[in-house]
Amino acid sequence: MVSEGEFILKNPVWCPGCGHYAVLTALRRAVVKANLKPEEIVLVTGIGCSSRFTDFFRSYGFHGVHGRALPAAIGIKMANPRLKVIVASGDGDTYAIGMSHFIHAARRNIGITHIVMNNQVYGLTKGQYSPTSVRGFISSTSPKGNLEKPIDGVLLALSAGATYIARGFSGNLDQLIRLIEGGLRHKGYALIDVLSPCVTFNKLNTYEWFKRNILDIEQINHNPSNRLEAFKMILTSSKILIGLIYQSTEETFEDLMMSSIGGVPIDANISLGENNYENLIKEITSI
Amino acid sequence: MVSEGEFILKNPVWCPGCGHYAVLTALRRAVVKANLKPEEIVLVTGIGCSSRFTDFFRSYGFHGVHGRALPAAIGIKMANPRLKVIVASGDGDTYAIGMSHFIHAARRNIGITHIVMNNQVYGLTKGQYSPTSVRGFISSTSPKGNLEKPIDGVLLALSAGATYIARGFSGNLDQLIRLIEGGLRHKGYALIDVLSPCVTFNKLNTYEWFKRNILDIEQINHNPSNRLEAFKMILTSSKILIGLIYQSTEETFEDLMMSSIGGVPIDANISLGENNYENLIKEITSI
Amino acid sequence: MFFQLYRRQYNFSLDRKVYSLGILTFLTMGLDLFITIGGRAGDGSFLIGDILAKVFRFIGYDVLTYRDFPSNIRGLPTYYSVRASDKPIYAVKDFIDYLVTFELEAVEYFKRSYSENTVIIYDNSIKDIKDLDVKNYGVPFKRMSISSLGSELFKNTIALGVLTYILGIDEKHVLNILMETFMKMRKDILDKNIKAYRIGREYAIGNIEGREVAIKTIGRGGRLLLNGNEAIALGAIIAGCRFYAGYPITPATEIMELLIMHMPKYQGIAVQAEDEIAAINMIIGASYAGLRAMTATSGPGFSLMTESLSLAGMIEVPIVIVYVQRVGPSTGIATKMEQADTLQALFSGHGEFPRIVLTPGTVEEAFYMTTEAFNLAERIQCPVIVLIDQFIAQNRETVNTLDLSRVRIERGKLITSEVIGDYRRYEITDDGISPRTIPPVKGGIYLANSNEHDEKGYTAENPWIREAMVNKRLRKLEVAKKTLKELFPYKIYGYKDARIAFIGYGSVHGVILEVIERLNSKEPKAKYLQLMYLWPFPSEEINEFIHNTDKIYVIEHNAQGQVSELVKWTTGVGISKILKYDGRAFRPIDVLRVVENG
Amino acid sequence: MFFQLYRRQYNFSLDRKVYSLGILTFLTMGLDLFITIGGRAGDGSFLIGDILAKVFRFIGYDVLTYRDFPSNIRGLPTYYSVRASDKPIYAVKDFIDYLVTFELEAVEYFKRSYSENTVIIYDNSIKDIKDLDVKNYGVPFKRMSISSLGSELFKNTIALGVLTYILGIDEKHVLNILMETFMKMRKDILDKNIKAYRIGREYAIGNIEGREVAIKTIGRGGRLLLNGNEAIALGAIIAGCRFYAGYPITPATEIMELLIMHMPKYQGIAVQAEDEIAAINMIIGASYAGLRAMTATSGPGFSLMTESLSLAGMIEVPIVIVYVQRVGPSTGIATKMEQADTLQALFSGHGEFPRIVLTPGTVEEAFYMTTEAFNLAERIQCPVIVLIDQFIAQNRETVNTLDLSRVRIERGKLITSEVIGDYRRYEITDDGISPRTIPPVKGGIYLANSNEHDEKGYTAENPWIREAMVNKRLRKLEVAKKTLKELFPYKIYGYKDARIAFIGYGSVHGVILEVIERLNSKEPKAKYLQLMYLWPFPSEEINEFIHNTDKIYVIEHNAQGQVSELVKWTTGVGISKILKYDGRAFRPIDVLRVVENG
Ligand SMILES: Cc1ncc(C[n+]2csc(CCOP(=O)(O)OP(=O)(O)O)c2C)c(N)n1
Ligand SMILES: Cc1ncc(C[n+]2csc(CCOP(=O)(O)OP(=O)(O)O)c2C)c(N)n1
Ligand code: SF4
Ligand code: SF4
Ligand SMILES: [Mg+2]
Ligand SMILES: [Mg+2]
Repeated sequence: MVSEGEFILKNPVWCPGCGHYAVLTALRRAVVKANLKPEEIVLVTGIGCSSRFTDFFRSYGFHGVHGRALPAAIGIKMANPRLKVIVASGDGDTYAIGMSHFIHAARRNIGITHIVMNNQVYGLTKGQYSPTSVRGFISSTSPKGNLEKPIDGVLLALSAGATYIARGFSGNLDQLIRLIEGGLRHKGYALIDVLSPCVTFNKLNTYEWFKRNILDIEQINHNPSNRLEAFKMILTSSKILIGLIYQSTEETFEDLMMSSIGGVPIDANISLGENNYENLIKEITSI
Repeated sequence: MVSEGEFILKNPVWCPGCGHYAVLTALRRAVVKANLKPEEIVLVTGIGCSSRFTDFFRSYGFHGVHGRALPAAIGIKMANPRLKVIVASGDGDTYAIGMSHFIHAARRNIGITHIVMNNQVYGLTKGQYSPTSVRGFISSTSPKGNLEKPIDGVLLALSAGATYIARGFSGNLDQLIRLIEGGLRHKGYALIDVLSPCVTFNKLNTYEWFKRNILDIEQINHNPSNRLEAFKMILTSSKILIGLIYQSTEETFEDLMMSSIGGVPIDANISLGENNYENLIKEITSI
Repeated sequence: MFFQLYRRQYNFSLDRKVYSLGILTFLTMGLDLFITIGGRAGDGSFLIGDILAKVFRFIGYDVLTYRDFPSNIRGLPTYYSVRASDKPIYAVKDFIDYLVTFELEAVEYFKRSYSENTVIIYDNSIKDIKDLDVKNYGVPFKRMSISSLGSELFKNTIALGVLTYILGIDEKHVLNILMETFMKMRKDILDKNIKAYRIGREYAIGNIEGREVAIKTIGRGGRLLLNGNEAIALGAIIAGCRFYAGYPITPATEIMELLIMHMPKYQGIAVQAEDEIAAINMIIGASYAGLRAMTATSGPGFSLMTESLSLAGMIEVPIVIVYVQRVGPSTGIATKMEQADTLQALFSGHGEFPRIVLTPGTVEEAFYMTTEAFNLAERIQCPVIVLIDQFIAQNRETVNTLDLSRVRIERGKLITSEVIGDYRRYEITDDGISPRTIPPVKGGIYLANSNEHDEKGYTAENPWIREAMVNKRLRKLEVAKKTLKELFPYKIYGYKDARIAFIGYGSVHGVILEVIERLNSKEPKAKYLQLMYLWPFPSEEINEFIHNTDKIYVIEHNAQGQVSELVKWTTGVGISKILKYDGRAFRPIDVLRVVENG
Repeated sequence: MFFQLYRRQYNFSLDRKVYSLGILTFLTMGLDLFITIGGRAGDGSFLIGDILAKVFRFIGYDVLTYRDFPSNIRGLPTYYSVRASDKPIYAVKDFIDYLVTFELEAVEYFKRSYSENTVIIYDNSIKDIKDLDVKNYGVPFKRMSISSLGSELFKNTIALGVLTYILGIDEKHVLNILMETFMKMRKDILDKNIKAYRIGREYAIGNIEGREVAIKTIGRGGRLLLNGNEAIALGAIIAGCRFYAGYPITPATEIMELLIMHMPKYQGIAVQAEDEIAAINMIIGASYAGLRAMTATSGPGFSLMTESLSLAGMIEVPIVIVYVQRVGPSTGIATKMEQADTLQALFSGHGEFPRIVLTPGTVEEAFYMTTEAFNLAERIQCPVIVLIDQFIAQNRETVNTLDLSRVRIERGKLITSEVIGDYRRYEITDDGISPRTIPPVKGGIYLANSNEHDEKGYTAENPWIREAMVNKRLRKLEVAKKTLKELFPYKIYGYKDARIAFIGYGSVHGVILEVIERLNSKEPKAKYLQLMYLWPFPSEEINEFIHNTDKIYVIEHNAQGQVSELVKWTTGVGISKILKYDGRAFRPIDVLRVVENG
């Protein structure tokens, strides 16, 4: 079995106390638990403090552009579904500029483990409010308080048809490892929205604040396979729910695709024989 | 009072039988009922058969680019909230390329009446499946049937925090007029998702199909001001709900903004006096 | 309205006068017909245009089609032209020989395209056009269709009957193609169309004063009738492309539709993304994972893709982008041709990175160049743009049998088995190209990083690394330059020593070919350089070509003369621009007039 | 490591030798100091850099700052340099006079920037550096901070005490600025910083062998210390911009932050959008509705905006886009300078439409040109791009009091009251500019249409209308050309008859100014043309300028020489490129070396 050390590339350079440290640790432990090897994993990130993951986690890596980690990851997964494709991104990356791809990845149920480090702020650009910032949040672009109603990534994922939806907290490492491992083992799109405090630019949603404002759904009576129930829990809870909120079994996009083409694209023989060639020309020219 | 005729620019050139005709008629009648004048209205569209509205409806018009009608409309509304800003778009325009703007407009509760002509297909580009096409739908880009799970714009709007959510049907003109009028009178973002059959490229979701598969929520016991109830109705109904699904009263983005700046931008005096100038320089340079 | 029509006809008479001054001779040699069918979008006139083209191909003629249609599904005017000849065809013809139209406004629309040989066959179901000074027949197509077949839907096939009678084409060939076309549909549709065809033919026998021509079967077979989109889809599959992602956009959508239909048979995937930004990122991902990957789009979509074009440049992932230009700016006219995005294809995307821009000038070239695009992308590890426009993309022409043996697959520096030792994906090499691995190659782990990075791909902001990496990436352009010269040695047409020089690329290729052929039938002689790629810009070749010329014309379908300016730039000499930007194809005469007036 | 350090120092000694050959004289005249502070991101070294800059400004010196910092929030090396002089300053200085650093790696990082006058003051809390052949002091900043103030946080202010003692700056000025800076914070923070400052000063009195210099107050006041982002935000508000939409992106974010803070007081709105595509569409909407509207972004964001840039061109809506370049391609290095997006600024966006690209070369010019950008946008009814880069955007310099009377507001052909008669928004006019209304002007209804359209804005695909509309839009470029010539008459510096010519724009402006000043102290003389705008491209001015020169240098912060190529293009003569693309600013000596070596 591989050890955690094999997934260490270099030491992260986040601010001391940043929530992202715990997420990195959790991911390293979860891949070990899920029995994955560094070269079988492609870690895909966007841009943000959270997306610096690819500089610290040892595996194949793809550090693309802001908001577009998911479509790049989909391309990788479709090309070779045997790879374990993980996306690590931020709340700005995912729910602002990347919102559309997020909804579409969820509805497609593509086999990607998606960790969103949700610190309710834009860290890397130095502290602007994000789509998950609460009303009234003070930031460099909301000096008198944010006027926009925050979105809830978990609720949106549920509405869009995602099949594994969890929320973790950087202050709760054991559960976080478990939730990520669950996502890695899940067939289909898995969202793990992680409350990961930005100690530098978010002075409101701190570790202490979260400790007071979260409720672990796993501690109460909740059946994660009931979708309506999951909606109700989210809509009626006065606290932020953490834990596994919803999971169901549905065919994945890659399975449907692969069965429609009868194989895996990366295995395809890319040179056509004469026969195929003649057929293809006949078909394409038969307008 | 203005008459319907004042809103007629030219005759539409949609395919005979296209659902969009009814939507155009409904909008013309709804603006008359809502007592609006052509020059007070800005109709904003994206690109698609549906978006050709601006060539047929007489008012100020803005026919922008594919998927971006909402942000353009937001700019117009913020500049001058006294204008009545209406967006007319398609399911591709709104729920594919425009998905992110849709979610963000909904959560901001910006005062725009948004009519989505949802024909579950891309009309103008000649019949590809759209994000609302049902699984198995046959189209030029899904010759063996669509593999993706459709999204439900109404459910997403509800999850994103929209405050007026209705669904109309081109085959039910009277209700459609009422729903649009309601949207025009609503304060905040109003979504009217209209089942508007594409007779040329969608041979599945036809008028007859809809007549069999819709349920008018206004005919049953439903309280549109209860959000949880609205979720439940959508999630448990085996039919497609039409009618007013949800409405609530919340402050609009433009009201919050205008009260934070103490006026309407279009009324601002754009030349600064000496005094203001000195203050401004002092403030900006006090790093 | 008819008065106005008449007045404007006076203009076209003038046109004709200019025309008949000296160029006519060329057109009278052999068979060379230009037939236009006018209808409304959605009324099926395209279908009979296609049938006509197939009939001509079948009986052995070269065919080129040209569609002028609206960005609307139904109801607006639409035109389908077919040129057929026993000699090679390069462009549309100057003037229409036969205009068959169901709508009266077509008669005015084409007023500048009539010659003394033009024959108009129009639908007089509603009224006759008086005072037409062009030979014409009024035929009640709609009325006949309704009275005999209960619907006006069959007017097209009736017209086909009339037209092919007039052209003297053997009935059996037309019936043949009619059957082939309608066989896939319901039986009663086939029957009704055959009936309609016969009605038209019989009407013509009874009412038209003798045949105009008698077109013989010349029995040259084996050629394909293809448009650029089809050729590119075909080329992609044959080149081993096994991943496509795109978003519908006229006039590129057909490439996606064809690939979604056919790619699965070769174990490849073609997906419709939620937008163009997703599409390009998907193909970048698929290419990173080892597949040959492609997207196709038009101006609005390409603009959206440029952020990620720059990403592909930075992480050195091979991708192919087919860029089918249409009329801009913005939405413009989605269904019409233009070459006004050329500078955008060359210069968009932030920062500096190598790219290759190929510009096929015919459907056949579009096929072969697409196959090479994949080799170039993988050999140079950079984005390759295949730049065409709506004209090549959507108009079919006869193409010689495509030669599979000319198609090679060269994947460049690609490592697919375990790497021993210290692997550096972005190793600084002499030619700037570094061996790449694809996951899950053991020992081949690296980071594809949009940030500036070190040789392993990890973020580095140090000035020395930065400089070295920029140099490494840009060195690849030199390799590209050399490779392109070998692959696409410059094609020069006409008289080598001519002092009149033409330069062109893409959809003007055909028209220039015809222009120089016509010019070279007398003095002074002309020559023509076809630019097969625009980036890296072929400055040396152009400079060599223009050596010892008196006059240089650069011909483009845009308003600013985008490549004209680049040619000026690299040669430092004066050039004349011949430009057209109304969305319609150059006719040879449009160019000849400019040349002849100096 | 230290061996290596020593070895590399040998290189910089070589550097110094080249340097001392002839240019030194310039630097010895008057006071001209270049001080660099080295720390780690987030450790507050920027704060004392700012304080130092303010102190110099306060006592009457010209100041220019230069920050070299990572794209990371905390922990990576970061450098803040301050140049102060009693003469005008244009650029960074060739060599560092004082390096104050808390991190030992800075000593190596700057090895090429030491002269024989350099003094290094480094933190020796952990160890001393041996074998440094540059004058140096080891001071235990961290240790003192921890032992006296319980945390290493105050090491910066201690260093400020040491440094300002060595520089002989009157204590009261430093305390003054310290108070101003920390007053906004908690009382105990102010107290601790004052204590730290005193600790540093006293340490220096006791341990440093005498003062190096004694800087006098020269009492020139009234000037502002501003960076380009601040100047642009200020300019926008003063020009009447009342709508801003943007998305955070380094190095442009501060413009949004400033406008969100200050615009509301002037009844304007500044919003953070969900992405750049939303941002540009919002400003297009706001402008359509009658407001002066702006966005600001960098390369990745601009690439995303280009689809809608083309929209603004098509519907003729005035908008201003501030384009702050950073190192590319792709994410590149977000916090470093480059001018490699110039071609993208000029040529991106599909289709052909007029645009204007302004290129201020100083913070002061950024202010005035921003105010004119709004006039140009409304007068020509097209997008105007203000193109700068990270250097001008994020580095502060002293600026003369801005003159409000130089700022005019000209809104062009704008109709705000009822229109009687047949209103045609896109009327074909001689200059191509048509009067526009804003809703709800009665009688002024029209369609802003991304499709090609007729004079009222309604969709039209007809070839005649198409051609007329293209011509109309492009005619506006001619107006732009004339207007720009009037507004920004070309600035030529140096000797009018010199035969050595320099051409530059944007952030190389300052360095060229210093270079020609230094060159012109001897023979041969040089002159310099500053390009204040790049589109419409000022070909005539360039051609006039290069007339009768022997050697033309174009200087740019990019690897391909983007404007160099355009200059070649329009002049047809050979030019020499001087390029730098490692993300750091040219020093005058970098340019001079190239010039002196031919
Ligand atoms: C197209 C584009 N726009 C903007 C940016 C600038 N940018 C980089 S990271 C970021 C947001 C980061 O916030 P988030 O995703 O929440 O991550 P965090 O830093 O908080 O972990 C932005 C706006 C960019 N790189 N690209
Ligand atoms: C950026 C961009 N991509 C693609 C297109 C092509 N396009 C035009 S309309 C359309 C979809 C139309 O579908 P929908 O919004 O559902 O409207 P409908 O025609 O069905 O009413 C597409 C993909 C475009 N104009 N711009
Ligand atoms: S700025 Fe915030 S998110 Fe970024 S590293 Fe620091 S604490 Fe973490
Ligand atoms: S194609 Fe469909 S959506 Fe478009 S006009 Fe025709 S019926 Fe309507
Ligand atoms: Mg964040
Ligand atoms: Mg649709």
